[in-house]
Amino acid sequence: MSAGWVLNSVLAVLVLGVAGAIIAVRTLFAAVVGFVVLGLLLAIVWVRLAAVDVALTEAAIGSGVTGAVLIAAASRLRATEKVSVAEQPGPALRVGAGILSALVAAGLAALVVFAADPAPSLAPAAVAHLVELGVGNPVTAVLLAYRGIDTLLEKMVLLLALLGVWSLAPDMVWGGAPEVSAGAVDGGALALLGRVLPPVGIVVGVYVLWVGATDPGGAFQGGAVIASMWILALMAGLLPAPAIRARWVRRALVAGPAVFLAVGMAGFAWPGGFLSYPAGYAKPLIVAIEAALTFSVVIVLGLLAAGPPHHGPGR
Amino acid sequence: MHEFLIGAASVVMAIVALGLLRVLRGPGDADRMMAAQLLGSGGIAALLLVAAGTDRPAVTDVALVLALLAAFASAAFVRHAPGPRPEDIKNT
Amino acid sequence: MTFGRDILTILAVTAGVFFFFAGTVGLLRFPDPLCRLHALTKADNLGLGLIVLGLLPWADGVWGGVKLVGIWLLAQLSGAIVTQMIARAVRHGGEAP
Amino acid sequence: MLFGLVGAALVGLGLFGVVVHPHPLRKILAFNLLGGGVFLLFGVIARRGAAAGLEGDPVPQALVITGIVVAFSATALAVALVRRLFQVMDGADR
Repeated sequence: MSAGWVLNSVLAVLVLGVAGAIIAVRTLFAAVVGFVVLGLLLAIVWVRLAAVDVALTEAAIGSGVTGAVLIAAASRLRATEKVSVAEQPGPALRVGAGILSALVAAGLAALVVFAADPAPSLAPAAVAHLVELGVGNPVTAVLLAYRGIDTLLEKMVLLLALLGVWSLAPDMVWGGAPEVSAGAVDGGALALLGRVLPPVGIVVGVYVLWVGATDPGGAFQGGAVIASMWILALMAGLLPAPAIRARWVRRALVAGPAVFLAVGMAGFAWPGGFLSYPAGYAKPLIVAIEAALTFSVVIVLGLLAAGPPHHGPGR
Repeated sequence: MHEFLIGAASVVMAIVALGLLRVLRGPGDADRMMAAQLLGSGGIAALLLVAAGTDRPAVTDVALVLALLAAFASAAFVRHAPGPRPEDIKNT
Repeated sequence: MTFGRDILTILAVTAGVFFFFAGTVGLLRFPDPLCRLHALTKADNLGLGLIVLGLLPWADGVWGGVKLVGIWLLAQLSGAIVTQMIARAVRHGGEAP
Repeated sequence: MLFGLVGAALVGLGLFGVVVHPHPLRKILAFNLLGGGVFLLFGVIARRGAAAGLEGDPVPQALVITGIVVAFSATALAVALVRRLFQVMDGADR
């Protein structure tokens, strides 16, 4: 166990160091790179916490897609960095914020140190019905069976966020396409990456979705992997960014939640309750919902990363 | 043997973490991306070592996803790297 | 047989760790971005490759071994392309050493 | 337990950053740091809840997965807002 303890300590020191650097470093871009690095470190921490499902999510969404969005934003906002240096807070605010933050952190640390013993756990309850559901991965069971409504609402949050992003476009470009590609200025290396990686990535994404029923993986992780491949192809200019008023975009966005809702509503008629699965059909239904969700997740995540429309539909 | 593999994972992480000093020092953003790229490979190596060292093959999938997406952040960086771009001049 | 397997793993993994070390030292000590990039590629190629080699005997069946090699190839491919992209960015961005 | 303390420290650092940094993008970063700390606390709670042959309580783990996805959507929205904000401010200056 000692080697494991060493690894955990190295990881803990690294996470704290990188987090401190993100807050303390002066240039915006260094902070963003630090954030991408932190996502990678946290993915390893999640593995050490025996939460491989979460590690996959963190690697795909927390580090990968979020990192790309933030790097793009940091590069675009480079010019704004100096403007805000003038608004640096005074020493009084710094000290106050420091004391407040230290108090909050100390309180949480106390919670960790003096946690309830024995620890409360819903694990036995989660395992109890796995055989009936036919799903081997307890986290997938929680996401899509026990707490299916949370996952449904999460999809709605994603859609609302996308609507919010779209609403930020100036009126004249409403319905147009976001701007992602820059044309082939880099001499083709990006285009090569955009050609070679997506086929591999899509296979990996579908694999992650498929093993989600029994092993760590699932709709959001697989969807995020495929979405990043789509964004990569968009960045390389190999695919045109879709106009947000395109009918297929709208249909793809609602497909996942629609299937989820339809199954949920059907639950009223047959097993007798919203989002309850008829006995014996739980696994096929869960896999069907996951497949539909993955499809919508790809489109939502991709469009969220692409940002608001940039030029009008006419052009 | 398991102890050795986990220990090796710790050493790899500690070593590539030193490279993170480049993120702080720069000087250029390209140097920062290089450090992140090195930490990416180190992280993949550490995850593979942990997967073998704890007999948890599913961890390999995390390394697979990381390997796939390692290029992604760098691509976003290159796409927006500073330098004269006709469309940048037009937009800003 | 087990003994030979362990020796191979220990040797390969140790060598891999060494290349990561060399890569980091290069990244920290070399004078200009292109040299540093050169150091980085050594760690990427050989460090990860040797560690994968050392882990192959422990792989979870043939499929597990294929996955390990696949991860290495993937890292190779994207590493090579990304390195070239960063090099171009260094040249065009005019970031003087 | 060790990672629980790290999580608590991340929350503190993130909170400090949200208050102190003037640049909105830095605030977004700090807020994500805060969120990451909360997720870690959940992870430690899940690990402590190991039972019934599982190495962790799947319910908090599932909550964290949902949380990471929601955090991403919030971040994307916030980034779009900040970019639009600077566009509008640029326009007003000229």
